[in-house]
Amino acid sequence: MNSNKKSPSILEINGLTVKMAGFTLVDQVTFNIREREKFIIVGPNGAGKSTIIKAISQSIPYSGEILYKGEDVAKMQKNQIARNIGVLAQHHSVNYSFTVEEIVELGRFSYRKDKLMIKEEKEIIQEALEMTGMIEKRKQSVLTLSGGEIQRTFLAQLFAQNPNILILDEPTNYLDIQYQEQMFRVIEEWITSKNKAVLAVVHDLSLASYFGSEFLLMNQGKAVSRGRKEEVMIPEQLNLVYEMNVGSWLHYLYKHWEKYL
Amino acid sequence: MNSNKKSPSILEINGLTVKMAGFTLVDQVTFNIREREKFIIVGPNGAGKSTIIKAISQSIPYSGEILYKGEDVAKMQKNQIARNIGVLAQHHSVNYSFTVEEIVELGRFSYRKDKLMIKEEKEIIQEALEMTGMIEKRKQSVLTLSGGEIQRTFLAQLFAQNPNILILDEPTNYLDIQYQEQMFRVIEEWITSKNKAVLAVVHDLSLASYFGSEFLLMNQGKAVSRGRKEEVMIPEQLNLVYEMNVGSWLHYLYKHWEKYL
Amino acid sequence: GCSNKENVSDNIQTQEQESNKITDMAGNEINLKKTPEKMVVLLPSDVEILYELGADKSIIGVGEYCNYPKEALNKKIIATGDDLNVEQIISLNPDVVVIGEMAQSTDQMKQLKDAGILVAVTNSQNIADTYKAIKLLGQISGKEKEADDLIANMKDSFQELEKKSKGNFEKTIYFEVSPLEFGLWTAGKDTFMQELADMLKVKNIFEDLPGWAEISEEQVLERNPDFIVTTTMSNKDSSPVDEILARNNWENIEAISKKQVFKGDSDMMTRPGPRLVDAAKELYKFIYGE
Amino acid sequence: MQQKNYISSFTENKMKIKAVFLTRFFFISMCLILIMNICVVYGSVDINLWDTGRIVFGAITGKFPSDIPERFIPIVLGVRLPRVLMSGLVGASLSISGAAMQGLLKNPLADGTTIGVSSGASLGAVIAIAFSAKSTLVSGLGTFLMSILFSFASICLILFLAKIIDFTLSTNTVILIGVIYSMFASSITSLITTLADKEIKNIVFWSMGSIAGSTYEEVVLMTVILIICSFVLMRNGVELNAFAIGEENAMHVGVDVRRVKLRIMALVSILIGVSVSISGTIGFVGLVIPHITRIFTGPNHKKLLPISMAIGAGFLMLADMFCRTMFSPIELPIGIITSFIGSILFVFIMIRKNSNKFRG
Amino acid sequence: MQQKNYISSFTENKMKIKAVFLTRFFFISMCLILIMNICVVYGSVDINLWDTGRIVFGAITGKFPSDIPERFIPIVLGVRLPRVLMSGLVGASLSISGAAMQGLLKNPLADGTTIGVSSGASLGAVIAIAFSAKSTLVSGLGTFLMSILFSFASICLILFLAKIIDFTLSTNTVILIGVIYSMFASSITSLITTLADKEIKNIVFWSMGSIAGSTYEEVVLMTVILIICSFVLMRNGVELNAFAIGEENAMHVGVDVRRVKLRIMALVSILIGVSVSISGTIGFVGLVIPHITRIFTGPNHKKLLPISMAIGAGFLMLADMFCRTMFSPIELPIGIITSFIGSILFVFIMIRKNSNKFRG
Ligand SMILES: Nc1ncnc2c1ncn2[C@@H]1O[C@H](COP(=O)(O)OP(=O)(O)OP(=O)(O)O)[C@@H](O)[C@H]1O
Ligand SMILES: Nc1ncnc2c1ncn2[C@@H]1O[C@H](COP(=O)(O)OP(=O)(O)OP(=O)(O)O)[C@@H](O)[C@H]1O
Ligand SMILES: [Mg+2]
Ligand SMILES: [Mg+2]
Repeated sequence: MNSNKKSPSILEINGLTVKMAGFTLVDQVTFNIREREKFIIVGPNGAGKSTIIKAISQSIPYSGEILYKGEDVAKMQKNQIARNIGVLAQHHSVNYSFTVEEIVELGRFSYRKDKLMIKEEKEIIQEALEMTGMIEKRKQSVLTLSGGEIQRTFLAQLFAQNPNILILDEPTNYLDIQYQEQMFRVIEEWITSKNKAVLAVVHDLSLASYFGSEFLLMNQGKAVSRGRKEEVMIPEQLNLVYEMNVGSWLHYLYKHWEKYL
Repeated sequence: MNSNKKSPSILEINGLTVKMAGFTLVDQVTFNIREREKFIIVGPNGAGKSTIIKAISQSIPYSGEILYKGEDVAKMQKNQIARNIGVLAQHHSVNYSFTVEEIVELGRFSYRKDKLMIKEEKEIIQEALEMTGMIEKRKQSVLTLSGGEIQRTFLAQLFAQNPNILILDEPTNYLDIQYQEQMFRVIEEWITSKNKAVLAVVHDLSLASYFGSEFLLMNQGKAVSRGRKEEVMIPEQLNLVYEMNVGSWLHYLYKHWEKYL
Repeated sequence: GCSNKENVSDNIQTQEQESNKITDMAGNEINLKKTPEKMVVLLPSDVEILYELGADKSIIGVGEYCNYPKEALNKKIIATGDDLNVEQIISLNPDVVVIGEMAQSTDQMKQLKDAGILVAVTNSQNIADTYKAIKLLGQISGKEKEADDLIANMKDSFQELEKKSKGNFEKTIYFEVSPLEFGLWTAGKDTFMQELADMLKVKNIFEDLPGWAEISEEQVLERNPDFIVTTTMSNKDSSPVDEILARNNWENIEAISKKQVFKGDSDMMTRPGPRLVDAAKELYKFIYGE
Repeated sequence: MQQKNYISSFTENKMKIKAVFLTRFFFISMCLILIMNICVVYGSVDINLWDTGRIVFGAITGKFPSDIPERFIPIVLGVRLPRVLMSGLVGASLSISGAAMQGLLKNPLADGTTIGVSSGASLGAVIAIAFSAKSTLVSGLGTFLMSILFSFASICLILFLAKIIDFTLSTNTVILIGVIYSMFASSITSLITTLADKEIKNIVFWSMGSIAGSTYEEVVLMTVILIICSFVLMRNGVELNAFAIGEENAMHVGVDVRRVKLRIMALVSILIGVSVSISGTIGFVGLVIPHITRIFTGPNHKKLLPISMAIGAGFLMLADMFCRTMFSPIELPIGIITSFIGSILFVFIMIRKNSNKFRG
Repeated sequence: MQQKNYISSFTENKMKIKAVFLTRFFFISMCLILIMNICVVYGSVDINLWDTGRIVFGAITGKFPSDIPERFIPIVLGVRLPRVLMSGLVGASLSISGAAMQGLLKNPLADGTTIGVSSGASLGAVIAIAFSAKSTLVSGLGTFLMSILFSFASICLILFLAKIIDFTLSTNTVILIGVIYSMFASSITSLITTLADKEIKNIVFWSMGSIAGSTYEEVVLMTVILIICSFVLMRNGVELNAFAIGEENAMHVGVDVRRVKLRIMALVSILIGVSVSISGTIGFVGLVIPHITRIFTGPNHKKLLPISMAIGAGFLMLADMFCRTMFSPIELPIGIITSFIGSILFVFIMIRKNSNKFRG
């Protein structure tokens, strides 16, 4: 959890601004994600978190710069983007009854020109399915999955994709506590062992502060503060943005569990 | 948080079983919700929690009994059901660009024969919008809302509907911490002052134990245990189901905040 | 429309030909080695002509809509148009197939030719064309003399009718092809009905339209015809004449107030065959009352 | 959520709403009457505004001015007026039906044509015509009833099949089955016309209806049906809103999903059945007019239904006028004009609206 | 996710997959050949299996047995065989196009007809025919090219409009605009045929193509185009899977969304354009066959595309055979049979499948 300030930066966002229908959804946001960083964006509903992610994944028009290792993402080849930047969207909707496995296999799309061994491809997919606990449901149609299972299927796709930076929009939505814990553990290991990075939007402030190394607090399209846990995830900052006493609320929540430790 | 065992029961589920495609998704689940109870269902992904809720809201075929104040829900009039049982689904998808207000107004549908004063209807809707913080976005199209704002819109609809028992499937999904807290506070007040009840599916065990008065722990379609917080929300029960040390995980999560209290 | 009047009294187009070289109406040469014994004829008008020439014995198959004379219905009936049953024609093994130019696709004709069957094409857009068709069919079926007689006959009859007609294009006529409740359709210039009207010296109120067209009811009221000829099917419980006479808003039309409404036979009036003479006679009787 | 009393402000409020409603209603009626006038004045025969006005006025007083050519009177009163009225009525019926179906099925593609109702109605009409063609007892009423019956039966069959095939009744399943059913019904119609004898074939061919030749009896019948059905549909505006948001949500707020669905389907099939049997299948109107309307009113059916009715009526009256006058004396098939103008209008309005949106 | 080496098991694996693939391919080819044989044997003229076989065999060796009536030879070789082949090719083209569009647009309603491509192709053909009708230069090639051009232009226009109107490019918007465009194109086609002079009208009417009267040249052309296009389409099977899951997800996994979309649309419009110009618009096949196929193969395009091609080919060959023989000597329009049989088949298979599902 000690972010090494000297490691090279992977993703650089400079003056990102997104306007739509005359509203400024994201206003001049600038940040920088380095190798092995676990960068967390927190902020109230409608702060513009998902909008930033959509801009990074090039699905909406924006102004400002988005650089991956110094290169403008807008000008990169699509499968180069996918190999380096992996995105988990906030919503998933599937119309046809694809199986879990077929969806996870798609994660390998950007590698199809590498002509890997079939067996190896299979192992990567197998591993992704195991990591997300979907191995037993691999042949089930996504249309019949529960909320958490769908979320885990798309997480598995992302693991199969194996990008250098993971962009996660509320990854723990729908997940039960076991997979919440497991997801973060897996991601953590994987980042530190391979010089990768993660950018995640998280609403649960305990989870965020447990997992993150760098933080960005947003409100109404603007970056309110940016920095390490001790700089951002403190009641002085949060209470203003969320208009409540964050610390005591989290304490209330935890109270029940103290006696069981 | 002291559930009064003598208060009359509102919702009674007897031997609820749901089968689909040869799988038993819910297996002989029985429970009972009394007035002023805050009944929480917890359990891992795919345990069958949403399935129970779909059965209660009569959207899937089931066997077993679902009784509202002793009356079989399957045989009740539709608008009687809506006045008494309000459901928040796990997913929302809207195709047309209805405004927030129009969606919330629909919550009043089952009361339209009462011929309430226009002004009064308006106040109820106003209040529901205020409670969920959507008052400023009342004229905005739902198609442009953020994830949390959509969730709050449908919560506002539910408050406008003002049923005797609220059935909530992961109500805090997408919500930021402020509205999480606010939702539970509002619901709590409202239940105790009016002899109502709530049934909620919650993945966040801290939230669950903070808020709930009665608990049902499910796994693989079956009820594992049922009872008060001290009986269900204890590591002995949870660790088995979630296959992890729940208590210490929650403690880790909370650690950062201790110093700020 | 009036230019056709000369054609009526015009020439017999003398076409010198060798014993077996015949040119059909699409300009293709047909190499007929002997008088055909087996013919398949697809157009109703061509069937009528061949029957009139007495060549019916050699017809072995006729097209779907050939309903005159009644005996033609006893021949083998063949689907025509888009769904032309080529293989059935081939299996009948005819010497000649007579086909309408606009009634079949070129691909279908090509298949027949590829199967070694002679294909003769007729294409009659007016009465003059009809003579050519009769001539051609006479040549093909070896009834040239009968054909010449028939042509002469038809010309005589038409000339006589034209002479007898004392009109001066003052009276007007309206041809109704589809009744009001389904949208009015009428015949304009380049139709046989137009030619008949010209011959009988009455003015077709829609001679400004090309071919068949859907027209507005109010135009009929405005143009106020003296005669109405309907070729629609007897529909439901009232005859088409009664239906027209009883139409609301039409009371003031000249033809209605004088009860000058006539049910014509649509086959007779639209098929380029010998029965055009009968159609002209009927129409003459209706207009001049003799 | 406390119970309070606001009697005075309540009545005041209600009066304000009524006033807004009345001005709107008045304005829209004026527009429609204006369009109607234009459509009655323009035709393939030139009759000027002044004369037309005096003829219509004469019809009311019973006395026609003597300087108007006598033949103009039946042209205006007997031919144009009922036709203009009928096109307005049919336009209104198709549009409100389309809007209702698009809401009910939560699918912007729903329409009498795509959902198979029009084909069903045609099939009914053709069967009625074919089987009664030779008997003496042929009343237009038989065709009406068969059309309505078949369109209702079609819609029920489609929903039934959709339910069997896909328990979740996803909206596209319904349309898919509707399109397939529509082709099935058309194929039977073609089969009947192909195999029937020539006379019936002709009758069927020509009987497919047209707005031309509408009579006042038909106008009256259509008016009565439109008023009744549209009244009931509009009273179900809130239910339609609920369906448009989602059938599951509709159930949660207390809509009796099955009953309301059946009711709306029945009304729609009556409207479409009668329209088809009087004027044949006119595509496009039911699909596009609700979309165009939604741009102005939003998706709320309380506004959408009446306004799309008005726009549909005006649109079809004008389209029919173009058919009559553009290549006078030839009439164009109305379908050509509705599709041509309608599609251009649709794209134009959509682009206008969206450029606005992006400008802010 | 470590790099390991499995050369031996890799080849072994690949061989196994190849074997499975080959047996399947062989089996399907056999079925198609069988269907083809049946279709060539049955016709409105009775020629028995043995004779038919000998004729076809004779065509290869160049020598026909003398005991076969001479007139049978052109019937089998000149009329039936090219027609059967053409119906198979057209069936395959329409089905693979439908399957590709349904995946690309993530919409089960997509199809050459609903997406407006067929109408666009028809319009192109009609314009080509109408403008070249009076000149001496009337080549079928002009019609082909115009059809392809127009169908591609149509699809581009539709997607362009969909993008302007709805930035999110929701799948139903595309279909909605496709349906509207389709009506627009048809209205122009009707306008041309209504206003053109009589001769052109006739030419247009009769040149619209039908499977009847197919020639070997057309068969060869169609075969070449089908092989090329279907090959490229199948190589894009994974991309189509990505689109079918969702365009956003496709982008995330690295599909070059715009380029792949354009490529698939171009291929589809070539296939549909050529089919329409040779055999006219045959609805239904492209819509329903992919759905029927999906029941057996699932939505994975790597299987869906080839199998739906095969099923489409077999289906259209059989449908055409029914047209020729059912009411022999009258031939039914092929659209009637495809819609009639296709819809019944669809509903039947769907119900069978779902009753299985609920039984478990
Ligand atoms: N067309 C529009 N008009 C007005 N407001 C818009 C429009 N589009 C988006 N917005 C607003 O912009 C904000 C963007 O929200 P975004 O989805 O980025 O929020 P978020 O931070 O991800 O919130 P959440 O935590 O709820 O997911 C929302 O408040 C939304 O209402
Ligand atoms: N047709 C089917 N075939 C097989 N399994 C099915 C089918 N339909 C549902 N299931 C399974 O039944 C379970 C029902 O899950 P349900 O949605 O009730 O879970 P849940 O407890 O709400 O989970 P979550 O916390 O993820 O929302 C899931 O595991 C799902 O995979
Ligand atoms: Mg968000
Ligand atoms: Mg759930």
